[in-house]
Order: sequence, then structure tokens, then C-alpha cells
Amino acid sequence: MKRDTLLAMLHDMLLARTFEERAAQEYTKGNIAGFLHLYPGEEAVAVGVLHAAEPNDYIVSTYREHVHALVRGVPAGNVMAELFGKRDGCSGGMGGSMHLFDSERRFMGGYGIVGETYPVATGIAYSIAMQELPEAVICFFGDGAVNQGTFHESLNMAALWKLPVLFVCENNRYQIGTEIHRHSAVTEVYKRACGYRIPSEKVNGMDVLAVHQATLSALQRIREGTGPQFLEVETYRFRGHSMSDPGSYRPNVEVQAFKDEDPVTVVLEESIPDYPSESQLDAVGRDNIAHLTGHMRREGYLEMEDVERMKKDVADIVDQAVSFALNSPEPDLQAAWRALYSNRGEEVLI
Amino acid sequence: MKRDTLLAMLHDMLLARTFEERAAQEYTKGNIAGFLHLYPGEEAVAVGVLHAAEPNDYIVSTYREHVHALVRGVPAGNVMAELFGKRDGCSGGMGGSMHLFDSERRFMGGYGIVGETYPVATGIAYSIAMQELPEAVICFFGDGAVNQGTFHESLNMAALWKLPVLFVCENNRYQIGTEIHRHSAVTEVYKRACGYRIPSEKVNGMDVLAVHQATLSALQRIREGTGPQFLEVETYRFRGHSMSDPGSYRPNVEVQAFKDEDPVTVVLEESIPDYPSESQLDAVGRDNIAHLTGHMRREGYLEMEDVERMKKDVADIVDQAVSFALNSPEPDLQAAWRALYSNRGEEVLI
Amino acid sequence: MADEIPVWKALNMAMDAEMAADDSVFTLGEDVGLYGGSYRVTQDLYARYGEWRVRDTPISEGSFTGLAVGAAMVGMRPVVEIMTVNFALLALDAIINMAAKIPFMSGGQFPMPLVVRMPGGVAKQLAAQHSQRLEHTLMNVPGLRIAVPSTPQDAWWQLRQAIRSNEPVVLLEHELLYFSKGPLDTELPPLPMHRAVARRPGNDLTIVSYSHMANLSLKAAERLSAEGIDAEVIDLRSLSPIDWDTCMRSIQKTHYLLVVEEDCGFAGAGAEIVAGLTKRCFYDLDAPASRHAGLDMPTPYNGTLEAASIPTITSIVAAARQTSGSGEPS
Amino acid sequence: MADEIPVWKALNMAMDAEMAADDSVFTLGEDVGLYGGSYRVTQDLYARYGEWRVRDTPISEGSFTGLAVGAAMVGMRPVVEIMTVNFALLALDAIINMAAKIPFMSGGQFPMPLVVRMPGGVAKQLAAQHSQRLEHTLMNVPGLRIAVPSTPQDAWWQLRQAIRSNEPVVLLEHELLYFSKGPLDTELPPLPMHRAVARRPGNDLTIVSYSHMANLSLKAAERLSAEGIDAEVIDLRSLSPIDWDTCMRSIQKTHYLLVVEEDCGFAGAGAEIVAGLTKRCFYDLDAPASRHAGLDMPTPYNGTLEAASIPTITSIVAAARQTSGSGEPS
Ligand SMILES: Cc1ncc(C[n+]2csc(CCOP(=O)(O)OP(=O)(O)O)c2C)c(N)n1
Ligand SMILES: Cc1ncc(C[n+]2csc(CCOP(=O)(O)OP(=O)(O)O)c2C)c(N)n1
Ligand SMILES: [Mg+2]
Ligand SMILES: [Mg+2]
Repeated sequence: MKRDTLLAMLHDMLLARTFEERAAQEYTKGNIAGFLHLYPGEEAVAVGVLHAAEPNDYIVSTYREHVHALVRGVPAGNVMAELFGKRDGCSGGMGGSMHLFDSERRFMGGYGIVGETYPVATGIAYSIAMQELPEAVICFFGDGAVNQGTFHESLNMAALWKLPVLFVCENNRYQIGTEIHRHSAVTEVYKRACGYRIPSEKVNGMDVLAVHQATLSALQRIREGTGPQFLEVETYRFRGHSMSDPGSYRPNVEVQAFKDEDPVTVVLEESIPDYPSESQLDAVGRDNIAHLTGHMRREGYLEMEDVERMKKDVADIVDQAVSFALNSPEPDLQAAWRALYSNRGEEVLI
Repeated sequence: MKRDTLLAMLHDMLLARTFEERAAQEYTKGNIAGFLHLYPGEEAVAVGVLHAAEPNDYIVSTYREHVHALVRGVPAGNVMAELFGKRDGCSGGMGGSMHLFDSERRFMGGYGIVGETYPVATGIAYSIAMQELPEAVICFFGDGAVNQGTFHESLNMAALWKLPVLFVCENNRYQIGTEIHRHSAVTEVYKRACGYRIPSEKVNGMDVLAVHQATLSALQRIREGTGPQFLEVETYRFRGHSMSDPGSYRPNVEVQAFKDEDPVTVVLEESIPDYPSESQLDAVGRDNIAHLTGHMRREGYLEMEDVERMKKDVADIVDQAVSFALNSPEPDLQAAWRALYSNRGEEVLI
Repeated sequence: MADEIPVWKALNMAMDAEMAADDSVFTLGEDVGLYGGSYRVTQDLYARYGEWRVRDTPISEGSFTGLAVGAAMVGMRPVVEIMTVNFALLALDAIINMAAKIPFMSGGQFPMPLVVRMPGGVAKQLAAQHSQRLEHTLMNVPGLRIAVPSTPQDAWWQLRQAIRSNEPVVLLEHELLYFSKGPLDTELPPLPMHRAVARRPGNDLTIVSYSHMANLSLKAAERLSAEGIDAEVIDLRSLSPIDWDTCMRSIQKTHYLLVVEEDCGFAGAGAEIVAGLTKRCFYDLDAPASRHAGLDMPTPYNGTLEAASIPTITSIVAAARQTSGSGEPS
Repeated sequence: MADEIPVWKALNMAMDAEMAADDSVFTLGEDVGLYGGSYRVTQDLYARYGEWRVRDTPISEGSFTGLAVGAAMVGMRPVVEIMTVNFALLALDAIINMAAKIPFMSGGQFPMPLVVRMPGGVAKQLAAQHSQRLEHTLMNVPGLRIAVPSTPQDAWWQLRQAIRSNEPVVLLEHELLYFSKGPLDTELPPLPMHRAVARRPGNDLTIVSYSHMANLSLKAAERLSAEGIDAEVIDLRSLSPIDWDTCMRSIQKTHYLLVVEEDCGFAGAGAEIVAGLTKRCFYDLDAPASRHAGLDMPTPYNGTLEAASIPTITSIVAAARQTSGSGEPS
């Protein structure tokens, strides 16, 4: 893979982590309110998947979608401003953290009701198929979301009509405090696509390259007209479900075990040339992200300076995003009415 | 199998057919109104399944449930009176054809909204499991109903908590006018239970003995505590979806092909000793009901007189049911209010 | 001269006209295609426009309505047929939480040219689960518009207007109206989609109603006129927004208001109509506004009880008499 | 002497008391078990009663509510927690078409001792999808009862009464109330579950409200009293049935009515309250009854706009002034 691609992925993963940790701080400061669901630990999913998408593809996401929006190219300032509820937010301050939208980038929204992403994605795909366009839709959802009725209904329709949707399950093993074996009779999520004869695959979500490769192949099959595809991406969230959740239902040792294979910190540590050593790197085994940096270093792609520059870059981006959000004005009530009636135009109703 | 059991099954199949054809007549006469969904062609399913159930088991059914109620033992007069909307109807005239209930016989209702039977059955089973009772719940639904979200949600919960439910899909290949390959991405319904790891089997619904045997084994497994079981029973309805549907979306040849293996008429014809001959009988092949009568005749279980008597019996039962329904008074508005507030008792609300 | 055609046919022609005019219009629902629609509204469209534009769906109301929401966001003009309003309870998340909120939540970035057609109302002994009424639920949803046509002429135009609108519109079609006939003049220009009309002028009493009940109210008004009570009958044609002005003008003239609705009275559509008009016309009213509504009871299957559970011409006459002060005191 | 405890604790104690008293009581919902409930209402119950009686569910609102319906039919007393009212749109078929209709449709053969608890209302910047209000939808369902406790004392008794009732009861719990404290005297006998109470006596104006808004109305009444307006504040405590008598008695005394509600005004709960009371008290009212309600707009995320979209103490004071004729004309 090209050096630029790899560096771009690393950049986005670092940006994602920095952005989210800063959002947590801003929440504590009172600049952000409501529910705030953060993404640390899962960066390799968004980055691996979305770097494989074309600009004409559509993205449909959940309430844990800041990073999907960022990686899709929504400027960090507009995302942060939306979290702040400001006028320059990507939803004009009306949607907030759970409802980021950007029509220009075909970012079709964050949805707060679990299970809504399936029908929205299926509908966009229906429109694509009807017009025989070469586009695809990427539909994100969690492991808990798999048990919502719309999963079943939408996957059946998508398969029946061979619609161009890539279903991506971000399996972080928890539905808030309920672990997967307590919410699903079948815990291998990818197997649940079999009821609809949708080709399905499990991918290691700590390995951005594996995620990227699996997505590329799935999108390729979709564009060849074989219909929907399904990816189960195994990942983990380091934080609680949202800012109001201490996450005390998970044993510390479990959280630590996953942190040890954190895609971002591993990349960072690995990129410091002398630590760990090549041999240490090779021994990591389970952490496939290490393979990325290993690979990058062997190819001479990754230098200490790159990483330092990148860290500084993303810190700057996030700082600027926060200033931008702080300085953005509040929307007024007229703006809210305009948003509500945005589709009315000159129409005379009565 | 015992002669009495076989005769009882034959009796119920004949009663079912006669009752339903008479209901159609009464509908045409104006004694029955609303939606009337009839069962001819599918008798072997209700009879095979319900003859395997214990009195303490619970039955949950759909809007096409007259025969389930009859076979479960609800007197034909009370069923017919309900179709007539009369006071002696098994739901007091409040429910009609789609909402037959009989708490005494644990007949937990006919439901008109497709997909409601799953959660009701699952809930009754939850209560059984919680109390560790040796009972089971039988949940009926059609092939079209499989695509409702509640199928997915309920089967997952039933499997997760190992609840004692037998899910029985009456696959007559049509969802009103939509044939199964146009409503389901996977047309082998039994395979759709795999997403929940529920043991699942396909049975020939024209063969009452096969249905009976499969049900007995499934109920046996349920009582041993293995959790829910799933049967797909392949069958066919000879009539339109309801009285208002001419069924013109189905090719005549298809309807005729299934009529040729009609469980009831075959039983009747076979039971006339000289026609068709033993060899003709053996040649029928696909019609497994013929094997039943063949079996019964070889065992000396079935005589011409039996069948004649039985035909007369069921005709009498149905005649009496109609007179009973005609003579039953109409419920008054007080009865309706009483039904609505039946659970209020002496409670002081305000 | 306008031909007399049934409401279903007017809707069918409206669908056809809009589908012919605009490739982005498509319809979906259970048995809308090969079968031609339970109430024939989509008859012949399958042959004419093919399966992608006339799509038979599985029984998955929540998701196929949500699918239409997704399609509308990218500029398609889906017309969902929910086979009957009774199944719409399964699609309310898509209608309320998605269709009505996405344009707002996104700060106005997405169109929502979605139409959801729902046959409904109390028909003939379909029992409690198949006689659900959802007016009030849908009215309370900002961002949603609701049309309730009662004639072929209105059905024709209101469906076309709904399809052309970029906002989500629910069409509540009464099952008993599909086969009732009336004139359709396709050359007549449309009224604004949500304008109410006085179907019959009168001076003694204003009857405000909609859909099937507006027709019954008209018949009741004829009977009342024989008794010397001259009722003005207003057909709302729309439940959201409500054309208050047309109603107010009438009340300023008659000083009495009766609202006739088929849904359950308690917290039904009539609650808003009465509350809204009493507030606006308090000093014009010579007596409290009345509601004549369905009983607060699930619909009984028994035919006599079913009839007793909703307004009839006779009961409307009685209610009007009482409202206008000409009846026995209650 | 009664202790001061938060509403969540009163509900938690009520659950515990009923579960201890009756083995057929069980609760289910997302994270009610190991996690202890999003708002702590089921805290410690999992350890005390085990997983069968305190059941963590998958995200399957339609089916786990339907599951509770089935269990209630065979005499269990399920208490469903729908994590928030916003997800109840997915469970409306189970609540409306099943729970509320089965006793009726079966001619009265089955009990339905079902309780559905739903935290809801506009909390703090949860945005449009998480600020849904369903009062009106549920009120229009015959066969369903709705309690809206606003104090720990009411929460304690109304939940217990709901569990003991054989009819289906929905408890709408306001998210902003869970951590508000008040006295709980477990020795005090209960009021009838649906009886309204005058929280503050007054002579100039009747304010009818419920849940969180009843508390704000009380605070507004204190401010009003400083201005010389003596408002009576009635907390309905129940939206179905409504205790009309308590309200009527008050209006007969004050001659002015203001209804304060947090849901969207158009076709909200207030429509029925105003229509029902205007009909009953038309000749007692010296001015049209007013509604002070949420704007007809999905809830904006932005905090300032969110606050502007629903009544506040200040806006209630203004609305009361105007209703009682003491304010600027509108
Ligand atoms: C229909 C619905 N039910 C419940 C909730 C509350 N809720 C929000 S997120 C969540 C857990 C979702 O888990 P999962 O799908 O695994 O996604 P994750 O949060 O782990 O990314 C729940 C129960 C909701 N938003 N919508
Ligand atoms: C939720 C819902 N959607 C639609 C309908 C209308 N409807 C009644 S029966 C039926 C077809 C059901 O087909 P299937 O499950 O195969 O049962 P069958 O009638 O063949 O026995 C439909 C669409 C309904 N009753 N409920
Ligand atoms: Mg998860
Ligand atoms: Mg079928």
C-alpha cells in the first residue's frame, strides 16, 4: 500500500483520538451537554472502512459518529461546533452530538434511535439501484443494534432486491452495560447475516489494514452488482458508553487487555524508532496494528519526525476546532423555524 | 399409532374442512362480516401439531385461526357464534373471526397484526420458565410473518433464555398475493432460525402424521429443557387469502397441483374401499396423507362406515354450530363496557 | 363536465399522473404491485412502471417506511402505502422520529418528499385491531402534514400535491370512501392543499368534520334543514395544519360549534379542534363547543355495537340539535 | 416524620416492596439488571431477586414489551422499563394493539396487570429524537391508564398501585424529576391513583398541570402571589382517566384556566384538558382557557433554544398574567 495512504490513516486515527478526548474535556467544562458517546479504541474501524469509500458513496451512522464524520471529511471545526450547539455546527446546532449531518459529503446522519440506520441506508441504496448508479452505502451499527427488528427487516429487503449496502457492525461487545453473550443468542455477529444469504465476514477491528482491505473487497463486490455485504468488525471502546457511564460493569482487567492492543497508542509507541524493538514488535501477535507500523517502518515510511509532526498537526486542528466552536454564534429561534420548514419554499398551504 | 388417535385426527380434519366451507357460505349470506381467512388445504398442520400438545400447553395463533381453536377443543358452536358476533361467541362477540380466545383451553388468541404472536408466545413461555413448569407454548405464524421485526427480536430472546416455545411456520408460500420468493431473501424458512441457533426442521404439511411426529419430538426436546424449537410446515391454502380475495395472482395449475394432494379429500377418496385401488394408492407418492389412509386401511382401522359416520357427524356438528350461533343473542353495549373494564373490579380510580 | 368516479380511481389516476410526470416518484407497500393494491389504488401501475417503481414489500412496515425516508433524503419521491393505518403503529418511529425530524435535526439540509398513504377508519366489522385511528398521534408531530380527502376531487389533487411537496405528508384515506363516487374534473385548478371548505352553507350551527364523517355530517345537515336547523358543514380536508380562518368565519356567523369525528373522543382530533376554536372564538360562541366522537372503547366486532360506537347520521342530527340549543337538554 | 428522598429512590423502594410481596412481579428492560437501571430505579434488585425477576433485555422494545403482555395474560405482573419514552414508538403496537385491546377483544377473559415505565420529557440537550413526548398518543387509547407522578410520595404509591392493578398502566416519569427530592412517608395511606390534587390553593386563576411542569407551575404561583395574583395549582397526577371534578371545583372558584404542558401544544395533552374543562365549565369561565405548551417544533439541541421551546417559570408567570387578565393583551 502507498505510503501516503498509510500516513493518512495514521493521521486520521490520531485526529480521532485527540478530538474525542478533547470533546470529553469540553463536556466536563460545560461546553457540550446532552449525551456524548465517544469512540476511543474503535478508530481503526472508522478509518479502515471510510478510507476505502469513494466520495460518491453514502455514509449512515449512529449516535457514536463524530469520528465517522471527521474521517469522512467533515471539518473538525464544524463537528466541534455542532457538539457545542453552535450556528456553524454541521447541523446548525439543531442536532448535536448524536445528529451530525453533512449532505455535501454524503454523510447522511447520526441517528439516536438504535436500529434506524438500517432502513435509511437501505432506502438510499434503493434509490441508487433504481437509477443504476455505481454508488454504495455504508451502514454502521453496534452489536446491540443487531437485535432491533429493523436489522432483520432491512437486511431481508436489501438482500431480496440486491441493494448496494455494506453493513458494518462495530462489535465492541457491549450494549451499554450488557455484554454480548447476555443480549444475543448467537454472539458471532457475522453469522446472523446468514438468515438473509448476505456474504459476511469477521475482521479484526484493531487492525486498520485488515479493515481497509475487507472493506475494499466488499465494496468491489457491491459495485459488481452482487448485492449487500456484511462485515463484523471486532473492536472495543475504552471509555464508558457515554460521558454519564463510568463503565463499572466491565472488569478492569478486560479494559486493560484491550487497551494493550489499542490501535492508536500502539501506532504511536511503535513509531518511536527504538522502542519497542523490531523483535518486540514481531512478538506482539494479537495486536495487528503493530503490523502496520512495523510494515511502515520496514518500508521506510514512518520516521520519528512524521509522527511528531502529525501529533502536532492534529493537536492544532483540534485546538482550532474548539476556538472555532467557541467563537461561533448561537443559532436563534428563527433559524430553528427555518430548519423545520426548510422544505416548504414558496408553497401555499392554506 | 393407535387407531383412536388416527380416527380422531381424521375427524378433526373433516370437521375443519366442513366448518370452514360452511363459514364461507354464512359469509355470503351475510351472517358473518369483516375479514374471514379460511384454512382449507392446511388442516394437516393444525391437526398434526395440536394433537401432539398437552392440555396444559398454550396456543397462540393468527387471524387464520378458526381451525386451531376447533382442534384445540373450543366447541364449534362457540367458534361459529364468534364469527357471527354473538354473545355466546368464544370472545363474547367482541373479537370476531380474527380474535378467538378461550382462556380455559389456554387458547391465547388470534392476533390480527402480523407478527404479534411471537412476543405473546415468548412472554407466556417466560412465565413458564420463571416458574419452572413443565408446560410449553405453541406459536403459529405464516411465511409472510417471518419478515416482521418481532420474529427476529422474539426468537433471539427465546433462544437466549431457553424458553419453552415451539415456533410453527405455516408456510403456504404466499403473503396474500406475494409469493415467497418475492418476500423473502431466503425461501427455506427453517433456515432462518439459524440466526438464533434454534433447532429447526422442515416438515411436509400435507402429511398429518409427519407433522404430528415432528411436533411430538420438538415438544419432547422443549420439555427436556433445551429451549425453543422451530418447525417449518409446508402447506397450501386452496382459497384466496380471505373472502375478499379471488386469489387471481396464482396460476390455476398451481392451485390444482396442490389440490391433488389435499389432505382431506384424499383421505375421503381413499376411504372408499374400491376407489382408488391399493396400487393406485401406493402410486400417489407425493401425497403423504394417502399413506395415512393406506396405513389405516392396511391395519384395518378404516371402514367405509367409519368415514360415512364421521362425515355425518361433522356435518351435524357444523349444522348445530350454525343454529347455535343464529340463536345466540347479540351482546349489548353494557357487555362491551364490561369487557373493556373486566380487570377493574372494585378498584377506586379517582 | 366532470365524470363520476370512485375515490380509489381518483387516487389511482393521481398516482399515474405523477409517476408519468416524474421518474423519481415510486410507490411501495404490501401487494401494491402484482396484486394491484388492497383497495386498487395502485392498479395497473406495476405493468406500466415496473417493479422498481411499484415495489411489493415483505411485511416489514417499520423498515419499508424507513427505507422510503432514506430514499426521500436523496431526492426520490416515495409514496408508501401502509396497507391499513392499523399497521402504522409499527412504522411510527420512521414517521415521527425520522421523517418528521431529519430536516430539522440536520439544520435543514435534506428534503423529505415522502408521502405515506394509509387506508383507515372504522370500516365494516374489522374488529378492534383493524379499526385503529391515529389522527391525534400524527397531529402532535411537528414537521408532519396530514391530508384527509373526502371526495374524488380532493383525493385527486391532494395526493398530487402531497407527492409534489418536499415535506412529509400523511394521507389518511377512509376505507369506506374508496368505492363512493363523485365528480372529478381534472381541469379544475386545485385549492391549497390544507384549505378547509364549507361543503354546505348555513346560519344556525357550524359542523366541523373531516373525511367520511364530513360526508355523514352533510347528510345530517339535510335532515336538520327539514327540522328548520340550518347547519353549515365544514370539511377540514387537512388535520395539520388546520385552516382556522375558515372555521372562525363560520362560527362568527352561526355562534354554535359541533365537531364530528370518528376517532375516540378522549384526546382525539376533536380535542384540538374544539380547544383551538374555543380559544379563537370564545366570545362568539353562544354555547360550549361540542364534540360528537367515537366512544372511548376499542371497536367491537359485533355489527350493531360497532355502529353504536361511532357517529351515524342519526346521532349527528341529535348532537347538532342539542348543540344548537334545539334539542332536549343533556 | 417523612424523610426527604429523590424520586428515583421512591420508585426503587416501591419496586422492592412489590417484588418482595408478590413473586409474580418481575421487571425487564435494557440494563435494568447488572447495571441497575439508567436512572437507578432498579438498583440492587438484580442481586436481590435474580435474573429471572430482573431481566436485562436486548434492544428489542417491540418484542420485550409484547413479551410482558403475554406474561401478563397468564397472571404475571411484569414491569417493563422502556429505557426512555423515545423508544416507546417501537413498542406502541404492543401497548396499543395488544395490551389495551386483548382484555376487550377476548370479551374480558384475560387480566392485563402490565406496567410500562417510561422516563421522558425534555431533559438537558438530548436533542429531537430523545425529547419525544407521547402523552396525547397514549391518552387516546381506551383501556390504558396513565399516571404522571411529580413527587416521591406519588411516585411511591402510584407505582405500587400500578403494579397491583389488573389493567395496563403506563407510568410517565420525567427525567428531570429523578434526582429532585421530597418527603416520603410510607405510612401515609394512598390517594386513589388517578385523583388530582390542588398543590396550592388560590382564588384568582386555576393552573392545571402535571409532572415536572406542575412543579414549575407551583414555583410560578409563588412569584405570581408576589404580584397579587393568587393562583391555584392543580397537579393532575393522571392523564387517563382525568379527574375532572377536582379541576371543575377550582374553576368554579377562580373563573380562569391556564393549562401548562411540556409537550407540543398542537393536539397535545392540553387540548383534551382545555376542551374537556371548557365544555364542563363554559359558563364559569370569564375568559377563554389558555394553553401554555411546548412549541410545535422538534426539540433543538442548542441549550438556549431548547429552553425557549418549553415553558419555564418565567414564561408560566407571563402566561398566567395574561390568562387572568392582568397582563398585556396578546
Ligand atoms: C431503540 C433504542 N433503544 C435504546 C436506546 C438506548 N441506547 C443507546 S445506545 C444503546 C446501546 C447500543 O449498543 P450497540 O449497538 O452495541 O452500540 P455501541 O453503543 O456499543 O456503539 C442503547 C441501549 C436507543 N438509543 N434506542
Ligand atoms: C403488520 C401487518 N401488516 C399487514 C397486515 C395485512 N395482512 C394480513 S395477512 C397478511 C399476509 C400474511 O401472510 P402469511 O404470514 O404468510 O400468513 P397467511 O395469510 O398466508 O396464513 C397481510 C399482509 C397485517 N395484518 N399486519
Ligand atoms: Mg456495542
Ligand atoms: Mg402465507
